[in-house]
Amino acid sequence: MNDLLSLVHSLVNGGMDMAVEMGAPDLILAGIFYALAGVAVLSAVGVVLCRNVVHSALLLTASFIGTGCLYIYLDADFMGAVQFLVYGGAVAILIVMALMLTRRDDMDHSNPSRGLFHQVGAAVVAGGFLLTMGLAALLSPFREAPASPGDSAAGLADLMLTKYVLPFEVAAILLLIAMIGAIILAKGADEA
Amino acid sequence: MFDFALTHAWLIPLLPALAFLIIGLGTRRDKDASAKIAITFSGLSFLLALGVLGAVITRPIVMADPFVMKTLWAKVGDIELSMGVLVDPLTAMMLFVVTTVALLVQIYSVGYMAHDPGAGRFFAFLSLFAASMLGLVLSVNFMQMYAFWELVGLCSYLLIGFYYYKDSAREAAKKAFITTRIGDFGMLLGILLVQLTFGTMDFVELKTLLPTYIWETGGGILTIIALLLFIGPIGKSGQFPLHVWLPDAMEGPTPVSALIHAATMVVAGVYLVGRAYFLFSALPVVLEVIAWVGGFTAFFAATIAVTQRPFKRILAYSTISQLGYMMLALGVGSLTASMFHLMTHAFFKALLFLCAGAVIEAMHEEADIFKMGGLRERMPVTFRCMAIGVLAIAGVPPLAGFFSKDAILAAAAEVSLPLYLLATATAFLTAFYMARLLFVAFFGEVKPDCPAQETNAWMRWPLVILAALSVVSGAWGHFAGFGEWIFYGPVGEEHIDWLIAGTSVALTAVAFYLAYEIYVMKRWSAYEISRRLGVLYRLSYNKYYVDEFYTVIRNTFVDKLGAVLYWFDLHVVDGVVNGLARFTGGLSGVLGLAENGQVQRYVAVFYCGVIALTAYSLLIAAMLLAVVGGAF
Amino acid sequence: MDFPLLSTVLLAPLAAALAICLLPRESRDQIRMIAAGTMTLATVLTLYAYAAYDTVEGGMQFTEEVPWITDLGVTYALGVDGISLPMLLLTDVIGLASVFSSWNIEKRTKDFFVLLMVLIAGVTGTFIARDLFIFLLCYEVVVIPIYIMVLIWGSTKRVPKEYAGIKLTIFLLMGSAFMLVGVVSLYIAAGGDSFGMEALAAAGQSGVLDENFQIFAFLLLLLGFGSLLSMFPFHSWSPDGYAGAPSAVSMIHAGVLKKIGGYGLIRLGLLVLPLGAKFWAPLIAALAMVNVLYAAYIAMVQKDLKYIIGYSSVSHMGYVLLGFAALNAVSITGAIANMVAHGIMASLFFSQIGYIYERTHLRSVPELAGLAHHLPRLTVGFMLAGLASVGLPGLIEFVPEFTIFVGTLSVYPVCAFLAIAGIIFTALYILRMLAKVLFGPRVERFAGVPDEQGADLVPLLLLGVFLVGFGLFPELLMGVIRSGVTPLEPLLAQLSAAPAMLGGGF
Amino acid sequence: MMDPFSLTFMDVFRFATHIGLAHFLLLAAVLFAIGLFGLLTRRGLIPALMCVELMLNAVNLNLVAFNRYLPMPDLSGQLMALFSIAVGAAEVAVGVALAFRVYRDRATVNLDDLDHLKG
Repeated sequence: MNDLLSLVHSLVNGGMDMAVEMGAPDLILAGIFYALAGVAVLSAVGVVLCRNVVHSALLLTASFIGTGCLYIYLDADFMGAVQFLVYGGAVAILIVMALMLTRRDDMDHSNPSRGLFHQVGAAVVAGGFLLTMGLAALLSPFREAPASPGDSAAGLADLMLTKYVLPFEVAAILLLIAMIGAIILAKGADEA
Repeated sequence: MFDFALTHAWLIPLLPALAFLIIGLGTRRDKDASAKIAITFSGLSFLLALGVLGAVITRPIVMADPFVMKTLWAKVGDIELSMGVLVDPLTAMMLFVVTTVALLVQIYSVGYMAHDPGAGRFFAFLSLFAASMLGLVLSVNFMQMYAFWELVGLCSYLLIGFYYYKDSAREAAKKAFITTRIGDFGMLLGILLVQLTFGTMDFVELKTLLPTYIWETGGGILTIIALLLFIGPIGKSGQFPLHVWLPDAMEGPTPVSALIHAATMVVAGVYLVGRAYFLFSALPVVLEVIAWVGGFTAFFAATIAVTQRPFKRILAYSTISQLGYMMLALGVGSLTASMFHLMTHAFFKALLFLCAGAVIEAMHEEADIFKMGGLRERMPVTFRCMAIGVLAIAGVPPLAGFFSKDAILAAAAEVSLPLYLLATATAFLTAFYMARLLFVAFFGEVKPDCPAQETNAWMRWPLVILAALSVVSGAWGHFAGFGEWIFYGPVGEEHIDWLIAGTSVALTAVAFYLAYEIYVMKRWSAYEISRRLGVLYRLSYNKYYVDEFYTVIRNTFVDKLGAVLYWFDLHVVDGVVNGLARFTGGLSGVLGLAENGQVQRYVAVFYCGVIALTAYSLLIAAMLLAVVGGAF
Repeated sequence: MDFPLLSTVLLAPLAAALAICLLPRESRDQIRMIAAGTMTLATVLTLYAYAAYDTVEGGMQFTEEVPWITDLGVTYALGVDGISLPMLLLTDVIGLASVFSSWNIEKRTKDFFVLLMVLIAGVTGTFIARDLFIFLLCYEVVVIPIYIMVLIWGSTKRVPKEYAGIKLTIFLLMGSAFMLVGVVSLYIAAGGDSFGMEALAAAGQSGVLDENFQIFAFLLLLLGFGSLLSMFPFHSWSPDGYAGAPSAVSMIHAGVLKKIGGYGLIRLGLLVLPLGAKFWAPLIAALAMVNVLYAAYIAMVQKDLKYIIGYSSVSHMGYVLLGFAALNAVSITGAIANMVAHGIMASLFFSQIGYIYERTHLRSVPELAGLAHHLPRLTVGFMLAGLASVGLPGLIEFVPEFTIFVGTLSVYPVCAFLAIAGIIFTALYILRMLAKVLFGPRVERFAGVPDEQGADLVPLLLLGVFLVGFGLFPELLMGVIRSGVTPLEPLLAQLSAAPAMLGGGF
Repeated sequence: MMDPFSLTFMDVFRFATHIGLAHFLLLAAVLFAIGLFGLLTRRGLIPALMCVELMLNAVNLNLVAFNRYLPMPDLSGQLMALFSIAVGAAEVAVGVALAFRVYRDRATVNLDDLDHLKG
C-alpha cells in the first residue's frame, strides 16, 4: 500500500518535474483551468437547458463543484471547502427537496421554457451583458501581483474575528433570521 | 365746558360706536333697551356737538385755522396713517346737523319700529351709521375720510337691506353698495395719487403745500387727481350717471331714508368737495366739471320726479336734484351757498321723509300717491309739517329753502348764464312736483277705505322740531352771518339779489298754481297732458332708461365676460394641466410595458440598464485612455 | 430665552398626533380634546411670543439652534422675525379654528385628527425654520396628509375628489420640485457649507451669486412658490382643491399653506436672490394683475360657494404678488399684511361654508337662500368674512390693501390701476353671493337647521376677534411686520436704484 | 492594453496559456450570462432560483479571483465571498420557503401566473 502511494507520488512528482523541465508548467495549469471551467460552464448550460428539473438540479451541483475546484486552484482552500459543503451539499439538497415538494406531475417536462421570442430576447440581454462585461474584463488594465503564500483558513479566521467581527456577527444574525423566516414562511404564521 | 367738548370731540363718533357695540353684543333682542341706549348715546354725542359748536363760535375757530388732534393709526414704511379730529366751522356745522337729525330720527324710529321684531338690530345699525358719518365729518386726512366713507357705505348697505327677506330690498342694497363702490374706486385712486404726489394725505398739510406745488409744476396732474377724487362724490351723492342707486335705496325703512339717503350720508360727497375745496377751487377745469355735473343732475332728476308716483321715490329724485344744486354751488365757487343749502336741505328733507314715513305707515305700506288723498283731515299735524317742508324746499320766503336756494342761484348767475337758467328751471320743476305731491296726497277726497290715522307721539314730535328748524334755519343762517363763518377765499357778501329772488319766487308761485289747477281743481287732465307729451313723458316716467342701460352693460361686460373667462380657465388653463396629465398617463402606459408584473420582465429591464451603464462607463474609460495615451 | 418656545409650538402638534395614535378609535371626545388642547397651548404660546417680540430690536428672536447634519451644514435652527411671526400666529390661530371646524367629523375621527396635527406641525415648521433644509422638510411633511385627507374626507362636486386631491398634490409637489432644484443649486452656488437662511442671504447680497445665476434660480423659485401661491397660470388647482377638501383642510390650505409661497418669495426670493427678483418683478406684476381681475371675473360666474372663495383667494393672492413685485418697503409690508388678512378671512369663509355643508349638504348658491332667518350667527360670520374681503375699513383687509396700493401705484401704474379696479369686482361677486345665500324670503326647508353653537361657534369667534381686532388696531399687525421689513430697506433702495431689466413700467 | 488589430497567433496563444485574472473574469461573466439567460427564460420559480444561484456563484468567483491576483494585504476578498455565500444560503432558504408558500397559496409556481406587481 505504501509502495503504491510512493509510486503515485513519484509519478506525479516526476511528471511535474518533467513538465517543469519542458518549460511548460503554465500549459498544465492552463489545462487544469480549462477542464474545471469546462465542467462549470457546461453544467451551467445544462442547468438552463435541461427539460427535467431534477437533472437541472444535479447539474447545478456539478457546476458548484467545478467552481469549488476553481477556488482551490486560486489558493482559496477554505473557500473551496465551504463551497462544497454549502452549495454542493446544503443548497443542492434544499433545492431538490423543494422540487419534490412542489411537483406532482411528470418530471420529464418539469422545467418548461418560454417561447422563442422570449428566448431570443433573453439571449440578447445575456449576450449584451457578456459582451460588455467581457470587454471590461479584457480591456481593464489590471496590475497583477504574485500569489501571496499563506494558510487561507488561518488568514480568514484571523480577519473574521478581528477586522470583520461585526459583519460576521451580522451575517450570523441574518442566517438566524433567514432560518426563522423560512420556517414561518413555510409553515405559515398561524400554525407556527 | 366748550373746551372740554372741543378736546373730547373724538368722543362724538365713538359714543354711537359704543352704542352699536353694546346693542350688537348685548341687548339686540330687547327692543326698548336698545332704543334707550341708542338714543342716550346719540343724545350725549349731540350735546358734545353742541359744545363743539359753542367752542367754535366763542373761541373763535375760523376756517383758516382749524383745531386738529390726531393719533397714529398705522404706519407702513414711512407713511403714517393717522386718525383724528379736525374742527373748523364747517365741521361744527356738519356735526350739529348730523347729530340733530340722527337724534331726531332715532326718536322717531321708536315709534316707527314699534312692531318690528328686528328693531334692536335697527338701532344698532343706526348708531353705527351715526358713528361713521361723524367720523367722516371729523376726518383729518383723506385716508380717514375714505375709511369712514366706506363705513357709511356699509351702513347704508345694511340699512337698505334691513328688510332682508324682501328680494327688492336685498337687490337695492347690493346695487347701492356696488354703484357707490365704482365711485370709491376713482376716489381711492385720487387719494393714492395725492399721497404719491405730496407725500401726505393730511388736509392741513396739503393746504399749505398746494400753492407752492401749483406754482412750481402747474395743475396738470392735479386736475386728473381732482377729477378722480370727484368720482367718489358722484357715486356717493347720487350725481349723474351714478345716481341710480339712490331711488332704489328707498327700500329701506323710512327713517333710514330720512337720515341716510336724504339728510346726511348723501351729502358726504358734497362735504368731501367742500373739505378739499382748497384743491378743487384751485383748478378751474375741475370746477367747471363739478358745476355742470351738478347743474345737469339737478335738472335731470327734477324732470324725472315730475312723473313718478310712489311717495318716497319722488322725494328721492328730489334729493338727487337738491344734491345737484349743492354741487352746482360748489362748481360756481360758492362753498358758502353749498354748505348753507346742505344744512337747510338736511332739515327739510329729513322732515319730508319722516312725514312720508308717517303717511306710508298710516296707509299700511301703500306708497302710490294717487291712492291717497284727503289726508289733510286724517293727519293734521303731519299735513302741517309736510306743508312746511314742501314750502321750504320750493323756496317760499321766509322758509329755509328760500335763503339757501337764492344764494345758489345768485352764485350761479355770477358765473354762467346757462347754469343759472338750468338752476332756475330746476327750481320751477321742484316747486311743481312738490306741490303735486302735496296736493295729490293730502287734498281732495278721502278714499273710501283709507285706513290713515294720526301718528303717535314718538313720531310726531321729531316732525314738529324739524318743521321748526325748516322754518328758522334759513333766516337764522342768513342773518347770523353764515357766509362769514363758512367760506373759502374772500368772504361772500350777504345780500339778497331781489331780481333773482323775485324771479324764483314768481316761478314757484306759478308752479304752485299750475299744480293746484291740475291736481286739485282738475281743470286740466293730468292724463291728457302726459299723453300729449308722449315720448318725453315716457322717458321721464322710465327714468330715461338708465337702469336698463346698466343692466345691459352688466350682463355683457361682467357676466358674459366672466362666463367666457371661466370657459377659458376650464378648457385652456386647466386643459393644459389635464392635457399634461393625460400625456404623462400615456407615457406611463408606454413605459408600463416594461413592467407587466412579471419578475422576469423587471429583471430584463434591470439588466438592460446595467448593460447601458457598463457600456457608457467603458466608453468613458476608452476616451480617457485615448486622452492619456500610453500611460498604462 | 431658556424655554424652547418655538420648539414647543412646533412639536406640540406632533406630540398630540402621537398621543392620539395611542388612543382607541372609540374615544372621540379625548381625541378632540387633545387636539383642541394642544392647539390652544400652541396659540397661547404664539400669542405670548407675539406680545413679547421686541419690535424695536427686530431681527430673529426666540432663536434655537442645534447642529443636526454637520456634514451638509444642516442645523435645526428656529427663530421668528417680523415677517414670520405674523405667519406663525396665523398658522396657530387657523389651526385651532380648524380643529373646532372639524369637531363633528364622524368618519375615522382618530385618523383625521392625527393627520390634521401633522399638517399643522408641518406648516408651523416652514414658517419658523431658519434653515432651508428644515423648511423643505416641513413643506414635504405637509403634502401627504393633505392628499389623504382630501381622499378620505373630501367631497365630490364638479370634479371627483380623487381628481381634486391628486391635482392639488401634484401642483404642490411640482412646486416643491422646482423649489428643491432652486434651493440645491443655491446651496451649491453659495459655497455648499450651510443651509442657513441668514448665511445664504448674506451670500446673495454680498455678490457671491452672480446675476445670471440669480435670475435662473429665482425663476425656479418663482415657479415653485408661484404655483403654491396660485399665480396665474398655475392657479387651477386651488379652486378644485378647496372644493374637494374637507373644510379644515380648505381653511389651512387657503389660510396658511398658500402663504408659504409669498413668504418664500420674500424670504428666499428677495433676500437671497435680489437681482433675480428685480429681473422678474415686471413679469410678476403683470401676472398679478391678471390674477386679480381674471379670478374675480371667474368668481362672478361660479355657483359653488367653495369655488367662489377659491377663485376669490386666487384674486387676492394677486394683490400679494403685486405688492411683492413693486419691491419697496411699503408694498412688501402690504403684501405680508395682506397674507395675514386673507388667511384670516378665507379660513373664516371656509369654516362657515363647512358648517353649512355639514348641516345641509348643500354648497351651491342657487340651492341656498334666506339663511339669515334661521342662522343669524352664521350670517354674522359670512358677513364679516365677506365685508373684510371687500376691503371694508375696520376689518382686517383694509389697511393691507391700501398699503399695497400706495406702494405699487408709482411703480407699476397700469397694473396697479387695473388691480385697484378689482375692488369693484370683488364687491360685486361677494355681495351677490351674500345676498343670494343669506337674504331673501324665508325658506322652510332650512327651518330645522340649528344655528352655530358650542364648538361650532369657536372658529367664528376666534377668527372674528382677529378680523376685527387687527382691523380696528392695524398697528398691532403693521408694527410687527414693519420691524421685519425695515431691515430690508437698504437692499430695496439699492434695487430700486438699479434699472429694471425685464421690460419695466407695465 | 491590447491593440486588437496587431494581435498575432502567438499573442493569442500566450494569452490562452497564461491563466490570469482576465480568464477568471471572463469565466465568471460567462457563468453569469448563462444564469441570466436562464433566469429570463425559465417558467418555474425554482429553476429561476437555481439560475440566481448560478449568478451568485459567478460573482463569488470574481471576488476570490480578485483576491488572488490583485495586490492585497490580506484575504478580505475571500471573506467577502464567504459572507456572500452566507447571504446566498440565507436567500436560498427564504426563496425556497417562499416558493413553497406560493405553491400552497396559489397551487402553482409558474412565474407567468405570478404578476401581482402589475399596476
